[in-house]
Amino acid sequence: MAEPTLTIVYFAWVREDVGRDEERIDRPSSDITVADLVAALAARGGGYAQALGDATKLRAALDQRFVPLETVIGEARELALFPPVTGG
Amino acid sequence: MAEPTLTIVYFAWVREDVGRDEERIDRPSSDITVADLVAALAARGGGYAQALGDATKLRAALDQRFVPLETVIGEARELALFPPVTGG
Amino acid sequence: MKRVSIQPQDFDIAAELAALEALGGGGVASFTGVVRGEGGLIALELEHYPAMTQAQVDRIVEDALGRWPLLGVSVIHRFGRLEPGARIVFVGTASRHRTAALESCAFLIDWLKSHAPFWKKEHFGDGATAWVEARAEDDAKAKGWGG
Amino acid sequence: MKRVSIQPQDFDIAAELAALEALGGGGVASFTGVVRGEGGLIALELEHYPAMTQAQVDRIVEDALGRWPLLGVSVIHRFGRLEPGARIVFVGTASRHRTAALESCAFLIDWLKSHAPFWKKEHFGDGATAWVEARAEDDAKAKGWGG
Repeated sequence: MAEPTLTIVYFAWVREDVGRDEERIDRPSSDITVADLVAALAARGGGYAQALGDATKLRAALDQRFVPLETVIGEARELALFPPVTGG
Repeated sequence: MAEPTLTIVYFAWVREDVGRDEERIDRPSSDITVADLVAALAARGGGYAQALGDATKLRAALDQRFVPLETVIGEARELALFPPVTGG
Repeated sequence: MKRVSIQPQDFDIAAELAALEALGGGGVASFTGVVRGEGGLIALELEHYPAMTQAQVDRIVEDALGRWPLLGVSVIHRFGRLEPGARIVFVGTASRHRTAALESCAFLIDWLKSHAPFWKKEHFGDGATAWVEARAEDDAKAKGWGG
Repeated sequence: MKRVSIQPQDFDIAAELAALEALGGGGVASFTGVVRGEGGLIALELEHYPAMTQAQVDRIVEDALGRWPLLGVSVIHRFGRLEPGARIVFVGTASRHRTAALESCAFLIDWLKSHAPFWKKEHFGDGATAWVEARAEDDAKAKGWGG
């Protein structure tokens, strides 16, 4: 059984705009994609709209692996949203 | 005017076989090559023959620059004879 | 020897290199990245994704071990607030083959600079801040290693 | 910064790297060669051509400075009798561009290993000695840099 919730973690300016580094949400249906969820979060408005309104600026990881935004969330426990990494 | 003598320096097993690390000889005529001089030195026999008998095993420098053995000695002050370098 | 550390504190390069030299391979290559203090920069703030970083760096070090005949690899990456002149990242590799040591060192630093889950925020003397944007150039370089 | 030293004594890698880091380029690459103690080797004796070595290494360092945008280069090469584990050679380079630092470091060590006027004699535990022969492989590698 999948966890009843999904943890979302934010980094860099996504974190700053959203105003938090982590949150838990009720698990969405398993066939929705990262991009779908990003659109739903952006629709909250405010910092969410600012951070997540333009998905081309975002990158994502599911359970600590980089994935394209078109990936279905499935039973992942953790989604991370962030700008392209800038390394060391 | 060229120096009246030519200094020859030897390294590695060439030095060991010849039995000295340096010597001065009367300057040979300016048109003879390193290979000619190597042959003349080898003709001394003994350690010279052993060290210098097979010119394919030798490398040379004139005034601290690597040169092919066919190079004329000209007015160089120092000839070095040694095996191929083995670096650091 | 395989050592990966993601840490806020500075590190002792001499100790890292001595450990790699002691492996007996004959060749040790290293790269150290240092904060540049340009354009009024007073600090670089490195944020990372802890749950991901260690696992990802472990994986890329294993890739390097599979690709080159290495006796040892050491990777240290700092996070937090770093001032100009401070070390950010260190990669050291040891091998019997100097080309293997040098190439794997280049491969690892290219990966760290372009794919490790770190983000950098610049702090300037006038109070301004700016998140550093990813450079397409770095991506192209890391892709040049294939794989 | 350009530093070339041909010397019998060991050296302080941390000090060399710190000097390169202090140039502010952001990237420092290094390679260290160490004596391998294999096949009963108890010492490596390095002979060189002093009148030639310093000038030749100066020249190749200048070649590197002409080819890559370097802020600093440090080359140290030891001679004399060195035991297993002892450092033989160090190359360190500093640049704003990590590729320049890494490539120039590889170029310099390839040159030193194949063209510097050094000869190595191996001393073994049973009293035997042998002059190391030049390897065609090293020549090919240094030629790969063109020039």
